[in-house]
Amino acid sequence: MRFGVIRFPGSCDEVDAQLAAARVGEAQLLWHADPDLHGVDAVIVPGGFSYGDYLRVGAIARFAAVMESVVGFARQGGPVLGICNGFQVLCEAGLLPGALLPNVGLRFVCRQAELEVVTDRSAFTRACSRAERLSIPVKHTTGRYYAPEETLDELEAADQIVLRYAPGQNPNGSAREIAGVCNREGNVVGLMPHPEHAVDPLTGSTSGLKLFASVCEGDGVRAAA
Amino acid sequence: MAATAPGAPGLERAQLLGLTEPEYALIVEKLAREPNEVELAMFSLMWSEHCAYKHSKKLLRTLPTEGPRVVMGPGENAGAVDVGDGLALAFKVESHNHPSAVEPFQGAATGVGGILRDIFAIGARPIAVLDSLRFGELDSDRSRYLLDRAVAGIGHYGNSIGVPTVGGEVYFEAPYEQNCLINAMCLGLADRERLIRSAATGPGNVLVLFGASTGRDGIGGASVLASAELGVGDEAKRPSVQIGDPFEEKKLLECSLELLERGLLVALQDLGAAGLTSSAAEMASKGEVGLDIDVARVPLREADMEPFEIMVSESQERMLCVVEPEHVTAVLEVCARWETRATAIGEVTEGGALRILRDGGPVGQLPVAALVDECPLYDLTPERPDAQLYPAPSGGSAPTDAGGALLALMGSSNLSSRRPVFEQYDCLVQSRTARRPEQADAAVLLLPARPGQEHPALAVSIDGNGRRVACDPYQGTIEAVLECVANLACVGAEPLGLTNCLNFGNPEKPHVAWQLSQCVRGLGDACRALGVPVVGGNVSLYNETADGPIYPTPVVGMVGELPDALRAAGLGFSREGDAIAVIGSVTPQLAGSELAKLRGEALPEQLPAPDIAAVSRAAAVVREAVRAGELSSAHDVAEGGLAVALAECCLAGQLGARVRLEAADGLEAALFGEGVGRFVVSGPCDRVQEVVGRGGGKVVGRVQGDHLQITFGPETKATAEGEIDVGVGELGQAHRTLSGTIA
Amino acid sequence: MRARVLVRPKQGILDPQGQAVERALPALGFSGVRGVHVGRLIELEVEDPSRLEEMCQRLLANPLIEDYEVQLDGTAPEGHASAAP
Amino acid sequence: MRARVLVRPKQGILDPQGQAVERALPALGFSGVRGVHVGRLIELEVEDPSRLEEMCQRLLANPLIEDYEVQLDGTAPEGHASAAP
Ligand SMILES: Nc1ncnc2c1ncn2[C@@H]1O[C@H](COP(=O)(O)OP(=O)(O)O)[C@@H](O)[C@H]1O
Ligand SMILES: [Mg+2]
Repeated sequence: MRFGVIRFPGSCDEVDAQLAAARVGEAQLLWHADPDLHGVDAVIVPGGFSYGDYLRVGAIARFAAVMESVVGFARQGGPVLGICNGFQVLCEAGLLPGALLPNVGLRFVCRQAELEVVTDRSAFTRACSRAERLSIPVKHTTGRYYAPEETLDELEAADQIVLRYAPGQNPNGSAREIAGVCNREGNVVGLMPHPEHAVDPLTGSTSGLKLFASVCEGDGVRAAA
Repeated sequence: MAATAPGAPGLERAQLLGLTEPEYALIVEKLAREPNEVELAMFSLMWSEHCAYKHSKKLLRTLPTEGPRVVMGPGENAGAVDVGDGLALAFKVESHNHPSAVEPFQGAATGVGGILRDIFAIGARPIAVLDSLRFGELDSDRSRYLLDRAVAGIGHYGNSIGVPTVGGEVYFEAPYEQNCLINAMCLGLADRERLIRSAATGPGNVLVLFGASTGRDGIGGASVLASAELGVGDEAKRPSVQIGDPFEEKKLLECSLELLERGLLVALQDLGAAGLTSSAAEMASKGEVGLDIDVARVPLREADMEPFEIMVSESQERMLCVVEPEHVTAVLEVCARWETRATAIGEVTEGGALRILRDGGPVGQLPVAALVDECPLYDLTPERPDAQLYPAPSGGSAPTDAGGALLALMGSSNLSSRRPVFEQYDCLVQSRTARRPEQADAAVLLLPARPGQEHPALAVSIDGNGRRVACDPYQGTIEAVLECVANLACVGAEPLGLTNCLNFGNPEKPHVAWQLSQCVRGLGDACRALGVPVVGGNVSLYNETADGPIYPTPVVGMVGELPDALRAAGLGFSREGDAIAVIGSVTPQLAGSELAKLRGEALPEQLPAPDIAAVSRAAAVVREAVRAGELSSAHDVAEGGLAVALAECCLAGQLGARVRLEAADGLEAALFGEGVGRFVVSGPCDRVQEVVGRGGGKVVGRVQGDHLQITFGPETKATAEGEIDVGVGELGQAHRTLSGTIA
Repeated sequence: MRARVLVRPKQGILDPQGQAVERALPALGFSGVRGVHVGRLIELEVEDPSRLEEMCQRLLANPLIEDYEVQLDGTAPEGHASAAP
Repeated sequence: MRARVLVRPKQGILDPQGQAVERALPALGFSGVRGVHVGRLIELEVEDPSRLEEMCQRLLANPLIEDYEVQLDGTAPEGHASAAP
């Protein structure tokens, strides 16, 4: 399994994501201005502040040359993981439903969060079991997941909620405690928590590894579709 | 002096710009004529306190700066020490006090931006930031506003640029009410042989300015601001606020490191206070060359800027580098790839002249030496005040029962949990943080694995209790250094080097001069005794308003190394049944303590002299025990004394403790007395016994239950008057004061 | 031509920034203020104003969560949001 | 009464957001756009519009680095920033 991690101007967690992915496969960085995905098997849109988060989080990055290829890759069922800022980019790019709004507290929050796995059919939770508890840190100012009520109902009906904050853990006022969602096919996943920062007991927890490992299970994508 | 020559702004303008009459006369002498507008503006900045260290340089020269591990000492943008395996660690602390008092969010943000640039200016990748903050008491709206905005600003910049903020400190004391302190420290890693200096060399080489465009930001800003007391003129100074752009800096950082990686640069220098003027002059001075700069080539944000404005602009996120002609194209290409503006603005010349041109025509010419090295240095006229300068803290009715006093202390502004602050900082990015805030006494950062060491690591701590220094500038400063040593010891780290920021009032006043010289003497003595070199720092003077000077506040940042991060001890009790011991023999004193503050007691006029040798022996015992994996926890006893230290261990581990003490000097002193050099450690009984045997100290109890119980005298006696029995939950409640106040 | 784009949170979407301002005002002695909403203002110089609509749709606003309104220099504000399709 | 406050970076003060948007637009095929500035829009319901000026000074804008402009419902924008005193 070869992971490609996109580097935008202003990405911050791209190397962390690369190191984390390299624990379960190979991983390389992909430059935002280069539309060539260099034949990777999975794409990670990392956290950070692409283009400074100016104007609106993810709004400018989604137009980067590489994103067109990512959209194509995703439409063909390729596994794509958006983390934090990457989640925001995928929403802006229309690969995932909904949007992310400023935390109700209006402040940046960096803390370890307890999460519950909702679906185990997404490309990045296949190695987890439903209702399994994960401990993964969050760090963001704009992480409040929003979608119109009827869309939220559909997401739940279609089993598109990937992670929820455990009771009392919601750091941002996210709708229905949502911490991550996926597209219908389950190959495109967006998460506010940072699994790349939960892969080593020395620097925190290890729950994040499972998410990277998931995509390596079998021929990820099509199985999910 | 001769009447002002035609076209020369003259003495009066010079004085408005902060120069004294004799200084102006000296400038005229060195130029053999009166300076024109451009030259005067440049001199006024380079000869300001901020750039020239007029009142501190002589003192700073007394500090020990040598050591086997020192790679770069004071004089460069940051100091650096060898951390083995071919790696060097660069670090420095810097202040941004006055800009932050004017606009706390942008002031604090650009403060972080500035210290980051100092680190990557020498070719090191920034790996961590720490912040040291001082505000007036929490019950003041202004203090809460400044805290809220400054913390937001630091987070905004550090978080956006992908450098973790791994530690810091905040104190609330009345003397900072009108003059808050915002100090930021940055650490960076580099291959030893890749460190680059800022000396411009090679006449004919090209000077390239890259990063943000140049606007009127901070014109008459930091340098001038930082050299004059804030006062009524404040409002007038406001329009020169600089706006930080972390996105631009992120690109600048990656771009600079790539340029160095590819060996395309001869020299690199950040633009900080005094902008192009100071950077160019410093580079020329260090390389003993001259420079030609054409201001017409400088990319401007505002069309109609005067040459002097361009030369003194403090627009952020800019760097200056020297490039061999054949590499210029390559340099511009790398910058373009990072969407970073880059322009050749001049070249290195023979001789020692800094020539400012506009479209090729000279608009100013100054001898570099005069600008950089020949500003007069002043001797201080220290005078010990005959009484304590500072009024007693406006404390009041602290509970008299020990349990109540403990809860009051845990909830007091200086001791309550900093969680609402540090949760606004990304402490994780770069995947190096092995100990986060509130997990241990020092932040622990992983280094790359090396032969024979799988988890080598760095530890870093920043400390400086202004009120203690106000009690006794000499001993108080020694305490600040020892406090850092103690913090490092708790995670098993040995000190490598020290940086510092000296925040003081007006040095031209004898009592401030006395504080400053006592402080620097203490700093030097402590560092010599401990064999820890001072590799860099910063000085911020004139922190004073009509209400008087701030507490004298030396902020000490210390870095250390540990062989195995897996063994770095946390501060929290971690196992029911573990034995608890106090290592180190210090007689705790209530005078100048947090409890004394709570009770509004006057500051003493001196502090007991810490026994540096004894403290460093105790620290060594703790350090070795931690490294040997003999302990489950280690925490040093600091503000609030032993009772507070025990409470913190309970909270961090969510476990209770039963402790029995002898009441040598009275119960209160034993519980809440302060004095650096004691440690609370826990671990398996036999191991802790051994450690006590080695270290001098005493087993005082055991980790147990969900209450903190502290009793005195023989086993048989039950909890009585003057003794403590508080639930861990209750301690946690009390500790949360700050969350109520900000977040 | 000088143009302005006013972007505001869509009706019914929680606007904590607006609430924060509304909460802060009374403390400063400003009573009688309600319905505060905080959005974004984008000012620009465009050669071809006819493309503004598309710019808003694609970049300047996110129609899922935001309404926007275009003001061309001198023209009166249309008063109400042009709800996005 | 319904009012709007338009807050924008002061003349000459660095506007990173405006720069970022201006740089992004050509890539999306929007050429001929210049002088982009990004600011804040505050909409509110006030009983006493005469106090708006003071609100802007003290809370809604940061006069240090921002200009603001008040629009009362229906009225035309004044076109230019009412520079803060
Ligand atoms: N208190 C101090 N202790 C040791 N060195 C200091 C101190 N203050 C300043 N220095 C050194 O003096 C030099 C100039 O400091 P500064 O003007 O702050 O550098 P910069 O302009 O790069 O920020 C630096 O090398 C700094 O390390
Ligand atoms: Mg510097």
